[in-house]
Amino acid sequence: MTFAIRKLAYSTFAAAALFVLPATADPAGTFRFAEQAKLITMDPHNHSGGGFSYLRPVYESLFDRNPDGDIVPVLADSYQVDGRTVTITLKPGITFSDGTDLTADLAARNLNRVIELGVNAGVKLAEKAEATGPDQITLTLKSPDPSIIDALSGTAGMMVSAAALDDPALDRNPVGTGPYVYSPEESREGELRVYTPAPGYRDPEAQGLARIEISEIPDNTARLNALKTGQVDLAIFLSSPQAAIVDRTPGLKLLRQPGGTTYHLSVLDREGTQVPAFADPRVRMAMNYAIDREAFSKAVEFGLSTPATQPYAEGLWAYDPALEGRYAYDLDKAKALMQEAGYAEGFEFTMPSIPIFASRLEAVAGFLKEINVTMNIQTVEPGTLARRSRTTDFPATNLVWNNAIDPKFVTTYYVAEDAVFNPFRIKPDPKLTELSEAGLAIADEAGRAPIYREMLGRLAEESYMIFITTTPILFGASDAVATNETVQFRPGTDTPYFAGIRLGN
Amino acid sequence: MLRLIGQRLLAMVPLLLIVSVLTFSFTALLPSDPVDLIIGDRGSEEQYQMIRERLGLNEPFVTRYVTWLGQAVQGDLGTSFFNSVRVTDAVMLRMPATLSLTFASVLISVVVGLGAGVAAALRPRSWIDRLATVGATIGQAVPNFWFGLILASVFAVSLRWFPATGYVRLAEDPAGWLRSITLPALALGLSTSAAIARQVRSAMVGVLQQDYIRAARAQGLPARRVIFRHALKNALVPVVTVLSFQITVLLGGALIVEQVFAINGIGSLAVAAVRQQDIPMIQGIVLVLVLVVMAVQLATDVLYGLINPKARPA
Amino acid sequence: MTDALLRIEDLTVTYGGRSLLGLRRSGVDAVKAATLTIGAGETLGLVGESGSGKSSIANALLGLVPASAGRMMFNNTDLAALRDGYPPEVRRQIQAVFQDPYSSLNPSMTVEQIVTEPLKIHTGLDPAARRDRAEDLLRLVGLAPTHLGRYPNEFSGGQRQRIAIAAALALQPKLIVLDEPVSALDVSTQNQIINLLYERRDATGMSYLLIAHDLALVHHISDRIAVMYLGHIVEEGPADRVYHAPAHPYTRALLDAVPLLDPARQRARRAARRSAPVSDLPRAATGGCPYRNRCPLAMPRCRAETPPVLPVAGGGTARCFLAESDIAAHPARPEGVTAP
Amino acid sequence: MKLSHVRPSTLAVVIPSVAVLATLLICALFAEWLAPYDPLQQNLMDMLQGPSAEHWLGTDDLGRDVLSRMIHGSRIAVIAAAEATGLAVLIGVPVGLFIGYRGGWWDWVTMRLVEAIVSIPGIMVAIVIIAILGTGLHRAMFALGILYSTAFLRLARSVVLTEREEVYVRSARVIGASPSRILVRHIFLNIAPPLIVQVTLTVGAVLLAEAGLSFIGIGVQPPQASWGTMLNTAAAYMELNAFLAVPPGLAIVATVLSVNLLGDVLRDSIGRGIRLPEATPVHVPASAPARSRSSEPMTPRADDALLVDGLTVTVSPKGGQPVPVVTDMSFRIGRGETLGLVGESGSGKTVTGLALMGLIGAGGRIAGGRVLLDGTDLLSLPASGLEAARGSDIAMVFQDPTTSLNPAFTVGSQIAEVLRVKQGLSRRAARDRTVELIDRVGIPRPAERADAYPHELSGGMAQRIAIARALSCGPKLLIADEPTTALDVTVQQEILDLFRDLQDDFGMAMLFVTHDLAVAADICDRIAVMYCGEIVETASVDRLFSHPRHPYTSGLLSAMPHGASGTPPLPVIPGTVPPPGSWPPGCRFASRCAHADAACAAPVPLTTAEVPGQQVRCVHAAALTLEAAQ
Repeated sequence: MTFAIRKLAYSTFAAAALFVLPATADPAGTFRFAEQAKLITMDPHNHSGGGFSYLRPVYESLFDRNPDGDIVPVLADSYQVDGRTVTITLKPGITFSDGTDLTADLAARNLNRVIELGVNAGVKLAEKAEATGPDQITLTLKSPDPSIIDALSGTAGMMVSAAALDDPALDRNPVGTGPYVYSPEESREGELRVYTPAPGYRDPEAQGLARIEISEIPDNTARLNALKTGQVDLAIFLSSPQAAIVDRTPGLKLLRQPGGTTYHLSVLDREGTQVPAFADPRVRMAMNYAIDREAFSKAVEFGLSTPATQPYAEGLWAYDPALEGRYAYDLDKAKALMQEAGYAEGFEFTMPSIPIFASRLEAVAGFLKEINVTMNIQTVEPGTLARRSRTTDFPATNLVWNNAIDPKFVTTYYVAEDAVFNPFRIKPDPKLTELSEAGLAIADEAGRAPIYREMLGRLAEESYMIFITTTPILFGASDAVATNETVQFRPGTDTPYFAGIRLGN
Repeated sequence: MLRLIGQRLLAMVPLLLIVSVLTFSFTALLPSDPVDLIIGDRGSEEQYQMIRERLGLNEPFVTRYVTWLGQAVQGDLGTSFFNSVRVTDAVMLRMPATLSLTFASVLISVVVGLGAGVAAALRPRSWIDRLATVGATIGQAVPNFWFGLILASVFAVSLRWFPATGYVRLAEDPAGWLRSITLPALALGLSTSAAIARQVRSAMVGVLQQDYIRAARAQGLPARRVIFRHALKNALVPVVTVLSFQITVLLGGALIVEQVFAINGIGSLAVAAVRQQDIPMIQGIVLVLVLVVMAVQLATDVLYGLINPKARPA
Repeated sequence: MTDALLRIEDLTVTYGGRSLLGLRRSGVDAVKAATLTIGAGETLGLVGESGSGKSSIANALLGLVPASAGRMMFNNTDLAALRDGYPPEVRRQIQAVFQDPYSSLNPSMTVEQIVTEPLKIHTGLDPAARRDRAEDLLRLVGLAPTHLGRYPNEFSGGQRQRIAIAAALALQPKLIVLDEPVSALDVSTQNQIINLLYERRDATGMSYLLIAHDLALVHHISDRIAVMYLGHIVEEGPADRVYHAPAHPYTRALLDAVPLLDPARQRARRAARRSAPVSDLPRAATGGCPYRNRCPLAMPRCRAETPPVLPVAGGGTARCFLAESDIAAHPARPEGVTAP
Repeated sequence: MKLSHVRPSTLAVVIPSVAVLATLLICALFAEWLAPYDPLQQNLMDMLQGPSAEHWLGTDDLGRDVLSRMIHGSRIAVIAAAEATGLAVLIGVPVGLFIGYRGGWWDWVTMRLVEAIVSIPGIMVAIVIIAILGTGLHRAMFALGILYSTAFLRLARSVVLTEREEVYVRSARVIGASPSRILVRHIFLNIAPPLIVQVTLTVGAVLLAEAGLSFIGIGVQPPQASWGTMLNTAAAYMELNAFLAVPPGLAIVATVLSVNLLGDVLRDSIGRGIRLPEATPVHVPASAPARSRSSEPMTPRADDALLVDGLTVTVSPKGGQPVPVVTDMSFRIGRGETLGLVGESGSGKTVTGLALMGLIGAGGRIAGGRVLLDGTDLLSLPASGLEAARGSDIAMVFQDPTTSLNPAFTVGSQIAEVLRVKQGLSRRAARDRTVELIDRVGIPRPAERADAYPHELSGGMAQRIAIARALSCGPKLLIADEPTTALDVTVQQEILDLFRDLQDDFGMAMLFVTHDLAVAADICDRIAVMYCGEIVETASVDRLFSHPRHPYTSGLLSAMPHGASGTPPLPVIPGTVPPPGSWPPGCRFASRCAHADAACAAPVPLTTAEVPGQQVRCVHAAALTLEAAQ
């Protein structure tokens, strides 16, 4: 089966913005953005979640999604997927900010590094990359993967200059092909990241800003205050009292971006090595039934989110209406299941937490308390939750599922024996494996949807992923930014497109 | 005086060495393997060994210690386990905020504490004494971070006189710095000013009973002069000792108050380093904090020598 | 002297000679080659100004500070050689009463506990017997048995000193070291304590080493007197001889310095005293006679040589060349004029 | 501590503190029964509510009952305090006792370790220990226990070190108590008071530290309710419901405050150095009031430098009734004359001297009388007038020269200061005059000595400086309060000579306070003998020594070492001096007097005896034959 795109019309999103703005080329103004995640690393290939915006001004991927959610080539010119072989043609004349060129060899080296490091789940099925021409690389897959191009539009597809790859301090000295360069001199570790226009960037129109400042403000209140006092123009928010306050503050707007994230718990130790009760699906179902999602989204998420019992929200192709209400709040049923499983007296386990999840987990703990399950909460450093979830430090974890990513990642993240968040290396039900393989073999969404719906249905029965609410991606913005049409958001992610932003005055 | 400073500096060398051994060895007691934390459970044995090699963890303890110490005395405290940030840079970047906060609160404590203590001591059992004593007693019982929350809620959230969070660097905007540091410093300085007020009061009451005060008054020196010249200088002797100790306490308190006001100081760096078990970072922070404490102790020793002639080397 | 209870020979006590971090510091000799003898039932008065080293002799004798040289023969045992503390049989024979009646009693122990503590340590008496003995002891020192349950802070200075004496008497020692036992007390109480001490001595035949700064007081109640100056014993002899015919100029200066109770005689003595300018020389002279910087009779020889221990007419010894040349040349009255 | 010694104002502190702590303890023990709701019972629909009938303290971010969480939080507080403090005591005290007793390398190494720990901010030490052990209540408390054990260690060690030097420990060694017995039986008993105080301090500190650690998220972990975690939540909802921060904050403040206050009370009550009044006072039903004067008023004479007439001084002990310490003091001092004021401790002689200067300490009050200095009544002067008179017209020399000179200033500057303030001399002139004065009091190399600090001088030298300062403005009256008592006898003689010498030069009158009759014989023209706050006899020095008319004077004279004859038993005055407040209403010496009879029960006036200028306060004076000095 061959699936190919030939010569997609080249358009950056900045170019789209140019229609509404005078074509003044000189970069002007400072755009100040507040991240809630702390910067862990600026090495895109070692990046494991949270804080993509630190990388975006510097790095470009082979592909990207446009504001409509379509995949468009950026550093790539075109691609062709043929079974387990992906052939990518690079756009000619791409240079890094250090002046070196992006060659096919280097692109292959980059991709192989991503594959070897194994941090990025999106390239889990990739085997190796090699340069097969002066501007052509071939990526070989272990099995067909319809979302491989999607993966290459994220950090997996980000290209790092050859010199930077050799730099042991790559995590703080990023060198990419993007419109801006990182300025370590002006940045303050743990506080502020400063970016300035990259000299010689191929598209000066995309460099509308003289300076980008990204602040690291994990504290919700502090981020809100920074927004209120005008210290930042735009800030990421999760559903929190502070987000609710943004909505009510004159001069500020809460921007709800489509896509969103589904907050869920995941029982990692489902064979019961550490917490024997987790081996019993009835226990996990009981936990699922014990959570009052309506109350949760009203109270904990301040009405900013909707109850969820599956990864995808209504309107997305993988969404399954049949799962709606699958685990409607039913304490009696939950207690009965616990009784049945022989855990009427309950049990105890420890859950990792980061500050922004604290109140959610406390609420969950409160629900679980009702069925005598004691959930101890242990705070880990913001930015390390995903990493710690890949270890056997905790028998369960809690994460957010990004609605924009392909459902195949359910398998690569949670289900497969070597899934990212399956640190106990538990073999999945063969049927699940079968379904996920089937889902990869078909290219079009209509064909894949029933397969994934069945898979998600089975997962719901196993009940080790306990979905709670889906929240749109929230940004707090000053009125000026909210009405600035050059500020656009990458669908399904918590990052704006920095390329193309111009400040109104 | 130079001799005093020299003596004190010399005395600090063994202490610093012990602190360095202590810091270095208790971080070696950390339960989890930092390499595991860095690579997760996914790393191959090869990667694991590679990282151990890079971090020098395969060397014997003493070798690691000597290497680390050798670099530390040159101002290089190593590199974080988790990114390529140099510990010295990270600590130095955060230090100004913490030190600003600490010293602003020292200033507040000394001014408030001295004033209240002297006022109380001059009229024992008067209303002002009672007020100061009650205030000082309560002040010592109030958690500084709670007081910070209250201050923030009243003066920042409701009245909007001061920013509720954040730290403005002195070099960037002195007025903004003052505004950003005022509430946290007040919160932090409260209990110390209470402690100092109590110390000043009891020292003053004690000194005022001394023969030399009676003698000075018997010479017909004006009461004000006796109090502010003769008594205060002697009363300051124990106060300086308390102050030296209190500055250490304040430095610790700053680590918590910083969190209330979302100030990027040593506090958040330390908490993050501990959560990540970032050994070089913890070692660096502890060592630098001890250096600060020692500098403070040296300064108070010098001050002590200035006001107490008996403490000067013969 | 075969009946000597205690013979101190060339005792030297050094302070501060400890090694600190490996650095040796030279010590200060508080007592320099002191020689003293106390016979059974005898009281030796040891006199000197503050810093003269008299308390250091007491502390060395009590085993509280080590002797750095010399011997302390007590009943044929050399106490100076007992480096690891005194064995119980020696301990119980030497007891002490100290100067400050406020700090010499443990504030958190009752009188009974204080008085019976030695009995608990050294005897196998049962509690009832100990209590009986404690009651007897209190009666002996002029207190009531009802005082046993009280704490030291409920007593006056004189009463406290009585308690201290009761505790010292508990083991019926052979020797009691009295370190300024009355100098913290009021005049009207001092004599009460002195009388008590002497009544007890006469009843038991104990010996006393009485340390005091007041020669007049010591004279009354000592058989022999030794005078110390800066660690040296400068004069020693029968009490009356030392008091009435001092052989060493320092002893004489001490006696002259005490005002007389007779105003007329005191006036006469003062009028005769030449008001000498204050000496700017250090109190301690190095080499030669230690007293020469203060001595009105100092000779060139005093600078060059250290005076030996010389016999004095009327008994005893003095470390002064004047004793060598002409004992009789010196006036025998303490209020005598000191002009050469 | 006996309850009868507790003052009402102390009770006002103790009762509420104990009440708070008792409440805390009850809440901790019976949290399940007392709390209206399960502390984890959430009701997301009722979140962040203010106080209501249903939820007295409102609800938190998850609709949990704040009151219930507070009550359960008190259990955490009690556990935290008990665990950390207990561990601190268990580690600190034995180790401190051991190294204090053992000394040497053990001590050196341990103390350097402790110093190292103490030089790191406490919270950082706790953070690092928690990094090793992990988060959670018990582990955090273990960390705090280790941290605070250093305080107990140092306390125990310093108690051993200081007590070891105490005379009673020397006594214990002399009676042969073994080192371990001394440590356990003699020293350890004395560690109890400071230990209890330190425990209260530590409990307060632990509560604050636990709250702080929980607040930053490394102490008690949510959802477990501790006051610190509750504050952590409150911080996030500050803008939505500020009230959330109030209950846990106040709970912490109230608890820590109560513990600290109790600690203060304990420290004041059981601390060392409190000496209660002697327990065997002369048995008199009520203390003598500051009775109206019993003697004739004095009439001023032209040659009086000082006339004191009917002076009465009372002292109020803390929280007690005023007690007279000096009554019916009347005496005069002629120009150039020296009057000796002689008496035993507690007779009121020092208070008299201070009263003349207007310098009696806190609680003291002049209840009546006149003090005429050159005809001016000092007691009627305003404070500023008295201040002006002090130093210029009337000056004082104190007993201990090493404490009456300010240790923080050079001796020269202390003299020069008086000259500049009182006489308005310039800096230069004051310095010159200072050197002159130092020279005048017989100190060699005066210019050099002027720059010395008091502690660099010997006692005799320092007293000369104090005298130079007192005389710097040429006062009409010099009060010398036991100026030679702290000095060696040979130095005393020099100072007495100096006084005489200077009096000849300066011509001032002198009030010489001393307990030593022989010193008085040496320096005084006349002597007034004091007993229990009043003059019992006054006469010229010759007359007093040859013909004492009061039994007390006679008793003192014969008890003097010089005065006593030969061998023991030495003459004694039986009994002890009754303390102020226990004075008999009649003759105060009656209970110790061999001649006392019924006539002595009534107050006795000071009356002139057979010789003019000799006055005596004894009804039998004319009839008695008393022993004189030698």
